[in-house]
Amino acid sequence: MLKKLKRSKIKIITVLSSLFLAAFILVLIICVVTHTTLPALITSILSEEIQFAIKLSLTTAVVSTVMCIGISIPAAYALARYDFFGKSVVNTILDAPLALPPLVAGVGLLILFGTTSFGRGLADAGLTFVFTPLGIIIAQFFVNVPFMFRILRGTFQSINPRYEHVAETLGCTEAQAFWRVTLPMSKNGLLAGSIITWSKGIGEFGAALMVAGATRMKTETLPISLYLNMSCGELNLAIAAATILIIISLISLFVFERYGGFTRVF
Amino acid sequence: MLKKLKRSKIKIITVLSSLFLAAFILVLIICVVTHTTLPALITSILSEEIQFAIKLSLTTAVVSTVMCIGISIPAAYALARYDFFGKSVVNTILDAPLALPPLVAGVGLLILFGTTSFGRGLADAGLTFVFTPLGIIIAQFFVNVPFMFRILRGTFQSINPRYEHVAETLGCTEAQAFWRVTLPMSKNGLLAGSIITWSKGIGEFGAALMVAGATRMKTETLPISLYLNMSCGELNLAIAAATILIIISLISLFVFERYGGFTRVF
Amino acid sequence: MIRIEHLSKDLGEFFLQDVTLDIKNGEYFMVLGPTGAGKTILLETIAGIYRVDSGRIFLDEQDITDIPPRERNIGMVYQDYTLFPFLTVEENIGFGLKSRKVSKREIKRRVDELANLMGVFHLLHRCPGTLSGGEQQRIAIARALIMEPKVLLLDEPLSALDTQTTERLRQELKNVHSITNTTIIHVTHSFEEAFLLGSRMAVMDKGEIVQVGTPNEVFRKPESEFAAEFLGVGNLFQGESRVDNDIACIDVDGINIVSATLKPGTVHVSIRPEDILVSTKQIVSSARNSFKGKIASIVDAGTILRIAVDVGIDNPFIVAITRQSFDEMNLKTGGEVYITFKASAVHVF
Amino acid sequence: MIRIEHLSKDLGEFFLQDVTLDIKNGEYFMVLGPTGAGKTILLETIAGIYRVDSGRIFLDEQDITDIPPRERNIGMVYQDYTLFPFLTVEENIGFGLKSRKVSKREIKRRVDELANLMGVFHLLHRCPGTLSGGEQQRIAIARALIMEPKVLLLDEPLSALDTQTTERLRQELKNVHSITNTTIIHVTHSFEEAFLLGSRMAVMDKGEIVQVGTPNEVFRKPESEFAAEFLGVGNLFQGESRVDNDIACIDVDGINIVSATLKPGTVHVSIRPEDILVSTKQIVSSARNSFKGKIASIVDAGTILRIAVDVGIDNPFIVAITRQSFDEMNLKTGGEVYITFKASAVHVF
Repeated sequence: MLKKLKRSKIKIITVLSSLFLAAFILVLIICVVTHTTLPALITSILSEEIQFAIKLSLTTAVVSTVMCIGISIPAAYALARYDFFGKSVVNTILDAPLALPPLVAGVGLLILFGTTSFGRGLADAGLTFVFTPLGIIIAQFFVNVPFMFRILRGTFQSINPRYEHVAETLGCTEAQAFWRVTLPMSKNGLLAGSIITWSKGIGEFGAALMVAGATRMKTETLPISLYLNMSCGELNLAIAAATILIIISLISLFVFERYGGFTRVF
Repeated sequence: MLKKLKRSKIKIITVLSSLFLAAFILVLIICVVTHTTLPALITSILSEEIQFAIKLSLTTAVVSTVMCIGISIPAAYALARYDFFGKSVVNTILDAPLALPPLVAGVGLLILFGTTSFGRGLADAGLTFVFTPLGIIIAQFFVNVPFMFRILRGTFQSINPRYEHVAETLGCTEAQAFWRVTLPMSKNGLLAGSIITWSKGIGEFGAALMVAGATRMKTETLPISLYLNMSCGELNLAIAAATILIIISLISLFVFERYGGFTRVF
Repeated sequence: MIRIEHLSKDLGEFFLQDVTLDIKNGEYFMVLGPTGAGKTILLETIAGIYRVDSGRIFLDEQDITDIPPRERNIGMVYQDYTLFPFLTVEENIGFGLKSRKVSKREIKRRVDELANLMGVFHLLHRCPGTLSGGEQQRIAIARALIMEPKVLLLDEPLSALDTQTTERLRQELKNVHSITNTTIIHVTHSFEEAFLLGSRMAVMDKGEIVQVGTPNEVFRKPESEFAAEFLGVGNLFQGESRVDNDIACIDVDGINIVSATLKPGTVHVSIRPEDILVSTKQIVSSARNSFKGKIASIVDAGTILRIAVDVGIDNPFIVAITRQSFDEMNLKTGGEVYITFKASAVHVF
Repeated sequence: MIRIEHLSKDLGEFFLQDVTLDIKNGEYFMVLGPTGAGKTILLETIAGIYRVDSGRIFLDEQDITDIPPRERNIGMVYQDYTLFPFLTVEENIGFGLKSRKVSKREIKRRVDELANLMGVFHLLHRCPGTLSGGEQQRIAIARALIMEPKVLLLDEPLSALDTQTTERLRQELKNVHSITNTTIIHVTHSFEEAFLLGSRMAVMDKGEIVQVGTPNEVFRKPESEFAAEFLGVGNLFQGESRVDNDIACIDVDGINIVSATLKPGTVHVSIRPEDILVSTKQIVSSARNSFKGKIASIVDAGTILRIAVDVGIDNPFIVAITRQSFDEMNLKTGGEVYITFKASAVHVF
């Protein structure tokens, strides 16, 4: 028995490392959710401010997710199915927001929509992004679109184009073949991609902060609310926002992994 | 020719979508780096404040990356090679920081190190995390460790354990076999993981802001500098910080993809 | 009916080179070739999935080279079935009629009809993922047939199935052909399949058609070394098999060949030239087949000689013997010899 | 020298069940079995990579069941070479000595020596990734041999190589064995290999040892249906081959067997029982081999009968014939018959 222990020393050490890391993460999450009492938490969650933040977060995240889906489906399809000039350059550029700090993306959006004639034109047309909920949406969109794109590209690549070929011999146009065959077959990937994009949208802070600012009851999403309330010591409200964010992110992670999302991202 | 065009309508639409998305990203990056003049940019970069931010960012990111490597190597090895009770639970917990908003992670760290007896104990021992550069390091570590872990787990899984077996018959202990065979064979994965962890560490904002705060010339990393200078209208300094961040992130992305990092992450 | 003129298409790994073919109305046309010969891409180009690089395709004298697949009325069945996994069998078969906006009732009627024809009626409410290969292939064929295509393209439809299912489906393909009278182009790498099903066949190699003709012609007179090699030139006959007392006796043009394969009815018989003995005197041995004949021709192929022995049936037996044997036995064209082979050497299909 | 007693190990897909073996000093011991028989896991358990579930392993009377691989002094060579890709050939071969903290000069000397023995001296500065399979396997063997192991374990060392390389490496393995006199346990699924290299062999199936003996014993007297089936019981002889005028003449205990395989020297010969004709009179035919003999025994196996014909050499020929032939020819034990087979039916190795 002693010999057995001795021989599996490396196993013991490495397994303990992984347990230690898992414990650290777990303790941290527990720290946050137990930092206030349950009644205080419920009162905070029901407060007008947190209610506003929840609604704003949910709606902006839904809209930005829909935008991500809308542009990612055709873009991912193009890169999964067709060869065209500049394809690899496009692929690389679409990866860039993955590496770019969200704060920098936010500054970029602020400059683009706040200082250029393009931005002023949009503002004149009624689309003001700077310091408005619209800005939150565009920030979430920009930071999350590469995730959606990569998941869908992987999904489309995994579908044999012969299904579309057969559909075309059965009376479909190319567009109908995509709509009636490829899209239903991409259901899981689309679901996994949507949930992670939505969840990441809700958690988005840096980019949204730059473009939309942190104005109470105006551009106050859950992360912004967490930030504002931490800053001014409203701990109960801050913990309420954090708890909701934790619940949302853990549920989405669970759904995402269930639909095999990670295998499709990269 | 007309017929040809008609038939490839779907190709044209989808390729245009991808080009549009790529153009959007490109324009945004260009917006940032061209927002100031080159002389002003150089002056700003050479300013004491930006120089401090660069140094602080580089050092904190290097330290946090080393910490990520240090814990991820044994943890990833355990999950790649061994079966143990609770393995799948550990795997899921280690994924959690991927979904958790960095701001929430920062609040968790703040509570853990700032309010618990564990944190006070560390502070008494000289390890103060709250509002210090140490806090920046722990924030970067927490947010980035799952990336490093996933990359290394994938790398170790791709190495046939027979290499270790042979090394053991050639006089190595298990630890030596790992050190002399598995680790050299993981070189590319380790390099890709380190560069992306380092780059993401440099760009980390939300978590660091919560734990370490935004104190000029004290906890002022590049993203914090960008944030502070945007807030008080020092546009030249802000653009300088943003430009450096863009350069770092794009170079790391390039190196990362070159070493096949993405194929190992998930 | 289908006329293909100088068709070329390059997809990198696979390609077609100057393919010209003429397929008649109602024909069961086989395309035989090894993996990578370009058989699938030929079908896909006929179906309209790829645009041609050059050449023309005509269907009933109409130039269809540039019209999209949905307007060609050509059905396609792939080797891997490609049933839509998210639809039931019923919805799979009715998929094409839905594209044509046929009424629900009419779709139901036609689906039932086709499902009956292909023997998958009891599966209509199942999902394709849970079905066997043979069932999936039947459904894929029904799904194509419901469109009443002028031409049905089959891409190695039997190659992923086990032997028993293959035999049953072969018979069903024959039936489908005779019932619907649809022109069928069937791609395969199995010589047996080409022989059993095809009224005519083409041999493909490296993107080119190397020979076209009836299976018998192609087999008897391969026009290229590739065809000869690929077809494994040997002794092939057709006959009537009677199974009796654990042995099959096959009547081929009046002579009786005994085989260990117990398959009754009209069959094909092949015997490898290396498996036949030649002797100048009758042999009494354990070998069950022995025939007297005349040497019709002798072909010297180096260390091996190929001797054609006419035993009074339509085609001579080909026998391969070593030079030493040849020299020792002093064989000459026109000389009388006996050929002998064991029942186990007789391959029946 | 190596004694394995009641060894069991369950790894899920692969397992060992109550394996008992006794391997002598300096023996070249073969382990033969189909894929999944547990051959690799047997070697790995002997090497100490897996801990046993139950049973004991002794090396030179010392119980090594619980000591780690590095203290066992047993070398292991895997089928896929597992050379360390980040080291040069020289560093690969010297890897083990570095673990033992041998001086650099001594390492260099020993590496050169082993590289010379295995004929890879010219490759010392190359990286393994660029080398052929045969070269990599030689290096893997050198890397194991440099440790002067008491036992060398070879896990299908020749199965990933082409025929020519296989033959050369077989010869080299023989040489290595006779030069170093290391005990070798060599796992294979090739019967030929077991016959050519092994002084003794074990047959494995489903994690169990089903038979142990000299290759000749195992082949002549398979003790289970599995062994008989797997070894393809038939006619196997050893003889001296002379190649003359495009034909090989093999002297087996005084009779001459003619073969189309032109391999001179001491060879093994096998002929499938189905390829041999039996007749009551001498046959004059294209078949190059014909011998007179007496029926030693008749075994009835249903529709097929196996007849042993003694032609005056050590082992009888086994001939398989159908029941019909048997009945017609009226064969009886002790009866005089002729056996005939073609030169192309003679498999030489």
